[in-house]
Amino acid sequence: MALLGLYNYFVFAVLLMIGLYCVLARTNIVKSLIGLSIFQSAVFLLYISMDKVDGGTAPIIQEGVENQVFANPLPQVLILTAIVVGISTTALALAVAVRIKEAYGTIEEDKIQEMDREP
Amino acid sequence: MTLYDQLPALVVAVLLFTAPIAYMLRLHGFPWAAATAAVVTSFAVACSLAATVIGGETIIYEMGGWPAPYGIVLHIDALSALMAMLITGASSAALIFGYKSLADEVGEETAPAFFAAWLLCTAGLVGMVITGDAFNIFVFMEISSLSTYVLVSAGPDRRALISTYRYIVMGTVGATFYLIGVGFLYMVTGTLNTADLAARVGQVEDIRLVLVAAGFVSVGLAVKAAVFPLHAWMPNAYTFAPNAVTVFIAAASTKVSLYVLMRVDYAIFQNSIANHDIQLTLFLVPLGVLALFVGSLLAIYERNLKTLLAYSSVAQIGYIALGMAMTSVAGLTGAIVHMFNHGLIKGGMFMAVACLALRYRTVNVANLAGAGKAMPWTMAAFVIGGLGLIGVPLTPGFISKWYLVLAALDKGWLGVFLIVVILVSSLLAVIYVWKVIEVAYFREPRANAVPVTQEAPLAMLIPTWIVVLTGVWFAVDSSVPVGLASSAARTLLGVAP
Amino acid sequence: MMTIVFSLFLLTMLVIVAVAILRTDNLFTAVMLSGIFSLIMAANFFVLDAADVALTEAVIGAGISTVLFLGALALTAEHDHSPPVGSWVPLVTSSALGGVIIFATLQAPRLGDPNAIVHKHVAPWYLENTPLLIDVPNVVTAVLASFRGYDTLGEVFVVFTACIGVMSLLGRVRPRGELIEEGEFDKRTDNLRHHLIPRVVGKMLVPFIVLFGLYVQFHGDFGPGGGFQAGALVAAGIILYSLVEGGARGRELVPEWFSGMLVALGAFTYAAVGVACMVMGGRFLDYSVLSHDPVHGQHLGILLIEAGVGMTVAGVMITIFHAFSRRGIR
Amino acid sequence: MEWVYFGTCIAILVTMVLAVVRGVVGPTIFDRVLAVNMFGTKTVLFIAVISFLSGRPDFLDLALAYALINFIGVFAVLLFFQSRGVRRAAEAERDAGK
Amino acid sequence: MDILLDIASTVLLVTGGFFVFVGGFGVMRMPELYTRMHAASLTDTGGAALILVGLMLQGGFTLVPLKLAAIFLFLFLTSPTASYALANAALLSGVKPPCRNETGKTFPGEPPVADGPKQSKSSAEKRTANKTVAGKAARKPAGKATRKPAKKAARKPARKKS
Repeated sequence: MALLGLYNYFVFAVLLMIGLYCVLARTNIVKSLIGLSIFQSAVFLLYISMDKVDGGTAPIIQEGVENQVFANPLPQVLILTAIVVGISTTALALAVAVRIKEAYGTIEEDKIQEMDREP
Repeated sequence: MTLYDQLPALVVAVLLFTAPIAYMLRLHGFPWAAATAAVVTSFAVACSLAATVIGGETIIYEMGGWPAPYGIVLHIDALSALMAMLITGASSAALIFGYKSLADEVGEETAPAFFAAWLLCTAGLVGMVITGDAFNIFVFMEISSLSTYVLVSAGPDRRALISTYRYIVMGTVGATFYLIGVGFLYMVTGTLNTADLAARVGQVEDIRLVLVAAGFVSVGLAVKAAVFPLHAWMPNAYTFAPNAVTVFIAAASTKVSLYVLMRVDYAIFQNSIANHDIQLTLFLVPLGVLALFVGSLLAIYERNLKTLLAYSSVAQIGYIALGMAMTSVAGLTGAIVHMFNHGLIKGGMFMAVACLALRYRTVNVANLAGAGKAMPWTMAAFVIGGLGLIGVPLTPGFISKWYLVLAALDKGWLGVFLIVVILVSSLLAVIYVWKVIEVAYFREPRANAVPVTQEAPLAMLIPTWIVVLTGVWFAVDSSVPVGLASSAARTLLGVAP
Repeated sequence: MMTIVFSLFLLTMLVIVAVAILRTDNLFTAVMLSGIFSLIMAANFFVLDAADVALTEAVIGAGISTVLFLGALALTAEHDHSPPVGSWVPLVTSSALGGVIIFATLQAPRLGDPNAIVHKHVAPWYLENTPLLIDVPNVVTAVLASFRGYDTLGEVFVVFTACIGVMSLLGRVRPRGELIEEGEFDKRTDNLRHHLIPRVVGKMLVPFIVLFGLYVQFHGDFGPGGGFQAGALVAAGIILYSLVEGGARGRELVPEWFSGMLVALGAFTYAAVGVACMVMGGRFLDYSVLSHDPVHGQHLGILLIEAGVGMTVAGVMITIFHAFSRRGIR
Repeated sequence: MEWVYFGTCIAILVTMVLAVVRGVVGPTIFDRVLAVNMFGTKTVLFIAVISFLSGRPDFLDLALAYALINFIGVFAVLLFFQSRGVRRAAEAERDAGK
Repeated sequence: MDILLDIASTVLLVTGGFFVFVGGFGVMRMPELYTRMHAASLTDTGGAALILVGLMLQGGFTLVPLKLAAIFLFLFLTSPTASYALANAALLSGVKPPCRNETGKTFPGEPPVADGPKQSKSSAEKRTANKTVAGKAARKPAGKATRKPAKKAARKPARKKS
């Protein structure tokens, strides 16, 4: 039971691993970027797991309801920010990927490296 | 509230406020003018802040009027003021310098976007150094990184794109690591304010999460700062960015991450984790030493002048890491002064390279034969910068190495080892600087090469020489940077001034 | 208890999907699966009482991100030709990372522990003081827009930067033949005009989506929602229109100069509110000085900056989408 | 009533798992699109039921947003395939011309 | 009165949950794409309708049933449209219902059936018509051949395509 309560963090770790592995091991640019977005999503999970309180509800105060327990609003605010930052990075990186495809004709990093090595 | 009280917010607000305006008004030449005006204003504000805090006091500015652990505060002491000065100064110098070269490289149509990105990059870097909130650092880090990607990708070569891509991946992974570290810190303390964190981390009973948080934050920032094994993104990004951009990011951007690393390590973890100074030494000394050797050796074998200087930056970051690792007032002073001085030296040298690039187009070392005669002023500036890298007396590099050696003297056998390392790496620096000088001064240009007879335009030479001479001036009279740095070092270590 | 059961399901699915994403060689499949991934993530956020985040993740992660990835795939390649076995470095690095985290989090407070330090220090202050100082029911909005308004300012500028970047990367090529005859439309590949049912239903939904976006914008003080979600929803509406009617029509509906202006104007609004607060004698972003009554001032400030956020996000998403879709026309 | 909601939630969750399995197994890409679409609908239902279960029915806004957003993805996919078909045809034509 | 509402919505929710589950089961077990689509789209709308109506009864006289009605409406509009769009895309890309595979012996690489788009368009005039195509496809292999070969036939070309 104690471990079940930590399940979120384990999944966070596993997702982080998968994301990082995808970024590092794959040479395809778009695939790496998908990995990168998994990597970022994992962090969202870490923060949001912190905000939960037993018997709580989302931190939106209802009128006329007394003694409500609310989840912690701060991690939610941080993650709202982080999500938007994440999509911004992804969009920019995808734009770069499109330009790379136009300039090199491929989006495989190893091939690009070969092309650059030739003078 | 007088204007004077509002100064801390103005450093960033001016830049952020101007960026959309520069993007919206698509008049000829306006984006550059607006950007320059904003950056120079911000520089002036940073200088007046530095004048206020040089005595060792701290300014706290509550954003939105909310008090410390609940709202976000700006936290300005000697160190952050020095860094803000460095960033805005480098940014304005590079902008003024780049009036001509950027017009060539960037083009009329993308100019509004480019200069808006420039403003945002400066704002992001300044925002990172003056904020007193751990998460806010992340947000401004992302502003500066995203805009740096934009600036680098504006380079003319197609390799600029792939360098940008690698930079994006590494930068994002680094920033995410930092975010994870902050998450763990938040988990054990419940706060994000750095001062509050420093106080509360000490009360945490079980240290494991704090340690892991420290690890994540340090590694994330080390990626951003291009500390040795994580420097892979840097050389290409420097090489293929537009020249003026290289001047700016080489002078300012990696230093900011080092600054944050320093701040977080010393302010938050030093007091709470037992033996943290030993851990820091174990983490940073090997990396610093390796960085010195590997960076210098790669620089020696490099053919492209910009890449050569980028590898030299990897080595120089090694010095800063060594200074940080020594956890003494002298060592930290050396590290901080070297951040400042290296910014000046590298800024000046990349400016000289940009001048050369304007005339020679490719900046392969082999192509520069005869540059000493054709462009005497430019090459002279380059040589003075190179002497600074080596650490010859009367150049800025000497001051910082002096403090590093002083700090090493307190460290026993490790110190002796470090002194030897510093000396050897200075010799390596002699080799790679000499390589350039030899070609430029003592080798005849190839017969089939297009002869270069013109010196760089004055609009570029004057800023270059201003930067170089500022460096020399701060070497001769080092009271301002050293005063700010030692006061900063004392604050960080918690030693009474 | 229920939370744990739901989380167990959702998180396990999350891992399965992530592994599947890693294993597939087809990028289109990977994008589809990452759409599922975002939806699971969003559902999980909702289970963990983060309604605002769930809304954002669904709109941005599952909606806009998928569209962007597909747009990029159409312009790059569909297959991943990575060599099957790489070096051992990534494997070792990532396993070490996972090991360290699992080792560390063994000491983390369990999910939902009311005695965790996180819930003891700063958070209760927000929950107690929001009704007094700001008086909006949604505490997340209050923290986002006022207590940590400076973060949000930074975030708006991050989005703004991304927009600038995408425009400077993809905006240089001017499309040829932008003025198209009516008959030409059906021959082009960037619209769905000859699919009768999707066209009718899609166009019918556009106004509803935009309307719903506006509702989320102005209802954000009372329920889940706010500038980001609203901006993304409005953008999603416009994107739907562009998908159905073709990029050219979409750009007629929202011209590029307009969306670009919207981006800059939104960011400018936010910064200007901050500066206005300074001019009126308060701190940067201290909305209390905007009106004679501090609480009313806060309301006004939050309304203005949320409007700025909404404008920027909507503008950015539309601009980026157009930049990708226009690139596809050769 | 709580247990009914809970049971419904579990039924929906199990269906979600099945959809995910379909999405992971494939075999065609259209199976995956189908899985995404189905998963989206199930998420809408899941959120609707859960907002009753947790006693905050005002969160139905979310379900509405999901329903709307889910739809856009399918359109993007349709457009993607359409343009891919045309692109491939053009490529084939070009190759034939060689 | 309350108890009646409770019972009604319990019944609706339970049947709805069952429907939804059956749909998921169908998507899992059906032999090929079009049949799976049929399973998914029917229960999507049916199960969703039941569950949403069940919830509506619990909402009382507030804004809640109205919102649920809006969701219901949207799902009712979007779900079939999405199925149509998907079936169309699949057909255009050359994934064919297995009945044709058995008789005509089509193989991967052959261009999409010439009347593919047209047919799906005409069948799309009525929303239900498009389902019958899928429905037929579902019945045929089950009735004629044993199950395994049909599965194989459906998967073989498909796998290469994807």
